[in-house]
Amino acid sequence: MIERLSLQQTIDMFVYVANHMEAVAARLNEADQAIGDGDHGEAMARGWRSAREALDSGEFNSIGDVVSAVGMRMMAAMGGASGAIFGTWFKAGGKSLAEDETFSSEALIILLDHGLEAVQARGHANPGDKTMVDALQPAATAAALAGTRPISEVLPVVAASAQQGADSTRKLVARMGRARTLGERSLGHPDPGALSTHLILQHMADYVGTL
Amino acid sequence: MIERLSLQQTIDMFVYVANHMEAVAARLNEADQAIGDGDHGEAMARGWRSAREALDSGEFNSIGDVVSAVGMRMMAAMGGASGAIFGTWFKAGGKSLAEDETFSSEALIILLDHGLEAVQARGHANPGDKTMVDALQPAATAAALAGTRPISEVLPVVAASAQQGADSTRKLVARMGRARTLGERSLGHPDPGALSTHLILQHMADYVGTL
Amino acid sequence: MAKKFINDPQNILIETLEGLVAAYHGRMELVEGVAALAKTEIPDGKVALLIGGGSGHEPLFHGFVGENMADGAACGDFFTSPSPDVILAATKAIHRGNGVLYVYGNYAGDNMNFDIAAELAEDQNIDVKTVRIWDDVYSAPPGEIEMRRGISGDIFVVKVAGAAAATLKTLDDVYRVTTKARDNTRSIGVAAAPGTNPVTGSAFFELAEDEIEIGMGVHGEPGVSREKMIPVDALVTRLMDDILADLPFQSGDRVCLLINSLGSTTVTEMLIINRRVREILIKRDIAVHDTQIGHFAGSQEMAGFSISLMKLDAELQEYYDMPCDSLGLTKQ
Amino acid sequence: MAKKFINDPQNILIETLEGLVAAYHGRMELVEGVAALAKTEIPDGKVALLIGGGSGHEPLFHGFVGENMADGAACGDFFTSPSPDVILAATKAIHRGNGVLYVYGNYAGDNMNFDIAAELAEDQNIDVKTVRIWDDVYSAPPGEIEMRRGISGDIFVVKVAGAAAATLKTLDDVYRVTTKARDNTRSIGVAAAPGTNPVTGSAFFELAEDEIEIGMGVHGEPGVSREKMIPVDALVTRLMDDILADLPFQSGDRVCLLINSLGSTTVTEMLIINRRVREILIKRDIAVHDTQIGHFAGSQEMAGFSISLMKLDAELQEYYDMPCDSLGLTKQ
Ligand SMILES: Nc1ncnc2c1ncn2[C@@H]1O[C@H](COP(=O)(O)OP(=O)(O)O)[C@@H](O)[C@H]1O
Ligand SMILES: Nc1ncnc2c1ncn2[C@@H]1O[C@H](COP(=O)(O)OP(=O)(O)O)[C@@H](O)[C@H]1O
Ligand SMILES: [Mg+2]
Ligand SMILES: [Mg+2]
Ligand SMILES: [Mg+2]
Ligand SMILES: [Mg+2]
Repeated sequence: MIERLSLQQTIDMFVYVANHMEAVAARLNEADQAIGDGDHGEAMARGWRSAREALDSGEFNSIGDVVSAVGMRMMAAMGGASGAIFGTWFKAGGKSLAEDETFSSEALIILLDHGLEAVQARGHANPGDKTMVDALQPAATAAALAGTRPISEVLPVVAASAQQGADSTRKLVARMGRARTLGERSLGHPDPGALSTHLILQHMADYVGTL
Repeated sequence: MIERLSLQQTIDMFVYVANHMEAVAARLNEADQAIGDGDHGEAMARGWRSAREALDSGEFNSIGDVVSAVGMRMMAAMGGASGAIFGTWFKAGGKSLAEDETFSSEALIILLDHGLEAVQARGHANPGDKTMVDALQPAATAAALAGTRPISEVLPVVAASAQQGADSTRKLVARMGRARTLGERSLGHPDPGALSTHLILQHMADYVGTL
Repeated sequence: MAKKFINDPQNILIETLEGLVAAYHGRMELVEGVAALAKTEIPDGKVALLIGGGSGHEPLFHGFVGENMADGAACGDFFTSPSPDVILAATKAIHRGNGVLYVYGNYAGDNMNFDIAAELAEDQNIDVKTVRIWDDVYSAPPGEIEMRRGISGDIFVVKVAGAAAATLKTLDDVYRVTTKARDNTRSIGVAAAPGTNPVTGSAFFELAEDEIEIGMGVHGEPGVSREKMIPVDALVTRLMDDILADLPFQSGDRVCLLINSLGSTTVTEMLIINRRVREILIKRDIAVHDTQIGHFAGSQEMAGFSISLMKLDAELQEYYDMPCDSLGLTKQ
Repeated sequence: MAKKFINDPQNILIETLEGLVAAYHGRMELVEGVAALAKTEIPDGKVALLIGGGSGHEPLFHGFVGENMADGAACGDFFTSPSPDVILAATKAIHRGNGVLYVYGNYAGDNMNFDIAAELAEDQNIDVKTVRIWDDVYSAPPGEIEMRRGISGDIFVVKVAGAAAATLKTLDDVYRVTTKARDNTRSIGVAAAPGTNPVTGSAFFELAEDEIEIGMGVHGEPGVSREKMIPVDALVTRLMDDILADLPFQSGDRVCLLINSLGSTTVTEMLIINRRVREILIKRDIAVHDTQIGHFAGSQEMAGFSISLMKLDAELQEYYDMPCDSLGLTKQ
């Protein structure tokens, strides 16, 4: 049972995520091929590769610094809708955590809550529009419900909620992004950004599981 | 045995040629595909179709008029190398026969001789360059040798010489026209214009055979 | 997999931009450190025009930087919008103290990235205004025009914006004229065969031997219907019905006409298309002020074409008629 | 079989020409009864410039009629030279009492048909002179330059001829300048995939998945060698070695550069090619005065490109720099 992560562990956690996100690129590309332009895995890989460079070389004074660095690198390296959306998530989360020196469940709640808010302000997607919001929003809710339990207990629950959310996008008709023009034809396919939202949270949980 | 053709028979002969040249278009296209751009049959068909229109509707005072009309129509309707070459053949031949009212072996000699001369002046091809000259030249020689025998005897001999000439182009490396750039690769394929030269003369002979 | 004349696929964008800069003979340069271009001579106090978007549609967008055209371009990776830092760097490179107009196609990725850049620019006291181009009639119904994509109508909007930005004194005025050009422009497109992604080598989509897709987007986004190939006159008749009804364009209107190849569709075909378009416009009593035919906004070697119309008033015509010089469009 | 946006294949040429005339807004018209075009306003006493050739290479040739470009074009069927009557009718339509210069690509069919027309024109007291373009380095050795084909170098020669014919007073002078432009122009090309004949629907030739043909002509005439596809920088290096050695172009020379798509090769690819061409020219100390990149002389949707260089002297540069306006080339 791990209550909270140190600054170094937080860095290590995102390095772990970065390594694993590169490995799932083909799967995410495939998902994006079905209802988008097939580059989401490539974009994620590019973003996390760049984030890892920052994590490897940077000096960080708070976990907010770490999260912001991830967000800034994703935004700069990815381009496209997902660069803006995922970059916004982590940049907004990092800004709110600029004073924190450990990654606790409270920090996770803030990362998800403030991130979600910023993502929705930027992209105007609501739950049900078939975007990553359909994974991020249930994750944020689950984190809030799990409250102040240790990070090693909260993260798996949050990841599971994100997975459920991502799964649920199969039944949605896209109303945002490239998939919108597909209309009914988007049914049956999950949203790629929702998949990667789950995978990011899943790998965060997995990392904590290795400790 | 037919000594010479009347004006009407001369017209009918070229109508007969026109009808039959359209029918061999695919074969000539194929030959041109091997060493040219694959349109020789198309061009011949276009030229003879137009010639037949002129033959069907025109007023003719001499066999030269008939032959000239064929040449003018071929030149105008075909374009390309063959329009210029075959048009030149018949225009030059027609000009030299402007006074003749029947198509005799003498007329044939003139058609081939003066035609060949004009074709060579226009296109600068010599025997052995792998062009229609390699069929027209032996045809002209054969006609001159057959001399004043009846047209029904001379035409088959002339056609056979043209055929031999056309056949012989298989063994030649092209030095003129589109096939030139092929060099050695033109070996083994007959020259399409030589084939049609033979076919024109062959159909003239065949027509006379039907009388 | 189409054989492409490229080197390492990862270097396509930077090599494209270097090739473009070379073609401009000193009139354009790379913005340090990012995939963006700027004209070398932009007068102080000029309202600056920045365009941009994903690459792979060349000459769109970066080929429309030039004299009386855009001052700079922010370039994304293949079919991907540029990121905010690229856009911001380009903004700073062309800003001359009098604001910057962003003009680009209306795609979620571009919208968000340019918006973020605009906010960052405002933080640095650079005035930014934005005109998103949404000319693609088939991509959303008229009531949801802000959901439509930008396609070859981009060229008309950038042309007018470039002339206005070279002439007018304030960002607000350039914005107003550009918005009018956007609002007066409509396009329709059709695809017959996919292009291939030069990075991955795979085709964008599949279409049967005898099928075309009406309204397909320039990244392979689906259109309104998949149909059997028909003679082009009949196809154009149907497309023109739809574009003319949309603005709507009406009897007595005066328009600029653009016929664009999506890639492998030839000038021969575009001329045949133009013939039919003009027959139809004559019948509808719509006058054509100018015609542009060529490769303006492609999708690699996709087979297909798009038709764009911009309805003119005296002001738009004045800016349209100004000479311009760029890789993608030159007018005397 | 490529899906083409056409109607009855038999009507391609006439519909193309009608579409072209429509795009010129009254500045060009069809010559009565034949497949030929003429500008509507040609001043009396002007030396007239007639270009022409087979169709299917659009915008070459008829797309280069225009202001300070050709006065008329004689158009043949698909990949077939025009016949003498078409050429003669076009000649008469543009003749203004001061002679007509024929400029066209050096192909047996074109040569003979234009020569016949020239003789017929002389019979009618029209002075004609002829410049045949033979820029394709790979189509014959330097010693047999008159056997070479005309490819995209046509554009430079027609550009200079058009400017000279708009300026100079005598056919002899226009002929002299045009001949110099021709003699100073060299091109090289490479094909990666065939186009299809829109009339028959069949491909022009076959090439394996990983093969290219160096020097292939624009009708599919064979080139110098069939090779494996290699990265484009290496390919361009080899092509540039051959073109530079041919004239030869030398250190200190000043050239115009044209990079031409044969059809489906994209602007993206041409920009990458341009980047490498310029690297090489810089290394050789050859200055580039102007760069043209686009679809100038195609072979339907053939994949491939050609590079043309014209070496300038003061006189050629003067004519090259004159503004011009046509479908295929517009210069400010
Ligand atoms: N407005 C939006 N709000 C939230 N998420 C969005 C929005 N637009 C797109 N996305 C997310 O981005 C994902 C697509 O990312 P990606 O394929 O990398 O970008 P692009 O669409 O530019 O190719 C979608 O699956 C979706 O989850
Ligand atoms: N200079 C020439 N002299 C004589 N015949 C020629 C010459 N050039 C071409 N030909 C003939 O024309 C034929 C090709 O005709 P065709 O395919 O219709 O024209 P194109 O070569 O313009 O496509 C050749 O097979 C050859 O017999
Ligand atoms: Mg995508
Ligand atoms: Mg042929
Ligand atoms: Mg994308
Ligand atoms: Mg031919």
